[in-house]
Amino acid sequence: MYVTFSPIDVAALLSAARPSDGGVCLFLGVVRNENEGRETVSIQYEVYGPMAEAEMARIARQIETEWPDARLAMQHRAGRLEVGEVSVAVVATAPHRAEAFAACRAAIDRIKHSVPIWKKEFHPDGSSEWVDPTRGSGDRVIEPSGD
Amino acid sequence: MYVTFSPIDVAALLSAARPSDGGVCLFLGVVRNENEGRETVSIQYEVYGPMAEAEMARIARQIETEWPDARLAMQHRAGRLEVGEVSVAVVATAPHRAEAFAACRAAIDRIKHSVPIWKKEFHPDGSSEWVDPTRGSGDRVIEPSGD
Amino acid sequence: MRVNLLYFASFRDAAGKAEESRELPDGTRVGQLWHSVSREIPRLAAFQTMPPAAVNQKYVDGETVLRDGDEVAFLPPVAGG
Amino acid sequence: MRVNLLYFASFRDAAGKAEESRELPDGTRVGQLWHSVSREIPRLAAFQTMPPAAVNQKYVDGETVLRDGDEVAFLPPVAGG
Repeated sequence: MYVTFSPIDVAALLSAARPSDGGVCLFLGVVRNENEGRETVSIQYEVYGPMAEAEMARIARQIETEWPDARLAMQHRAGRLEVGEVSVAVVATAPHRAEAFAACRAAIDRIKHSVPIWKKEFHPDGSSEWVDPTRGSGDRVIEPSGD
Repeated sequence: MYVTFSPIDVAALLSAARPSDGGVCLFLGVVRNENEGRETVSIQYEVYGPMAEAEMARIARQIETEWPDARLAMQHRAGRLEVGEVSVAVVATAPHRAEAFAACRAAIDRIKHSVPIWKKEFHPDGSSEWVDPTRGSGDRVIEPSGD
Repeated sequence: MRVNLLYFASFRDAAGKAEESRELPDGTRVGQLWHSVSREIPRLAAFQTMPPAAVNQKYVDGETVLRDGDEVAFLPPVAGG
Repeated sequence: MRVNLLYFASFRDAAGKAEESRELPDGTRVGQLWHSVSREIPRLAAFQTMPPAAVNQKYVDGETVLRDGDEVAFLPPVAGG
């Protein structure tokens, strides 16, 4: 499963390297304490589960086709996460580092671009809003506290 | 210390992320089971210790100057390593992923370019040689078995 | 024919529900369904163009013809990672 | 003046030692020291140009003037990572 409600086991993902792999590139997305100048206390990740699984599998196949020497392992969290928790982990292993970096970077870029996952940020005053990466700062729908 | 004779504690390096860091990029160099078509059983890393420490510190300062939002943590192994062991680990943390990837990639490239570390590859037949990345395949000095 | 329509995140808030079943004329295209939905839900009418749409968990374009039993979702801007 | 000369990896194998102390005329430059060393050690003479050199753990060029007590190393191609 690519999507999990439990903490991501980064060590398990890293252990996917094969004996012929000399390079391992890991990317972790971590919940930050602020976004566009506003303090964040936690984030709720909502996932369209079956489609997210299919889309992440498609991305993995696509990347292993484009970088045939690379192998990917990745997971995305769902549910409520506190600051400092890992929201997404991508590991790309390859014989050499150039492919490992390129495959890892492409994977996280494509995850953010197309996997149906949404996040609602919660602030210290109890207010929250859905994050819309396609809009500029200050243009987001602010929802009332307690939503 | 940037250079260690003990196994690298990857989890400890990863824990360097600050609350404002949303992106963590880790690169691991791992001892491969072959190099340029020859099977490898282990690698001996020789280090000019005080200079390697100074050079890695210089690289860290340089990268944190070029990517002011990024922070680096890194370690390189010394001594004899078996296939699958981590020889070098670089962690770059930053508010966003672009800087994390760029700083991590630059760090490992510069480590390989200038830190005074050498490696001798050992093969199944007992033979070994110093690896010279500046030479093409087959142009290395082969040393007799038992060296 | 009937399709099952799913709403996520801000679209779920706007629709006030997570899913609904809709009876549609045979041959209805995804773009036509969006046209109906966005007229009914004022906060979705603000979208100038159809947002990304999925049928049976795959991205499709507005010309895609719906079939009986399809699972359809219009997706607010994704924000994974 | 005296400098301490260090040999690593393939250069150590070529020199048959890891370090030595050398008496040099005042004002000797790094490039001049390399010239002497590479004449004495046949396997180093194959180098067309001076390899990277370090004085007191910092990279220097061949024009650098050595001082009494310096730690000097000529470095074979590095292969970390």
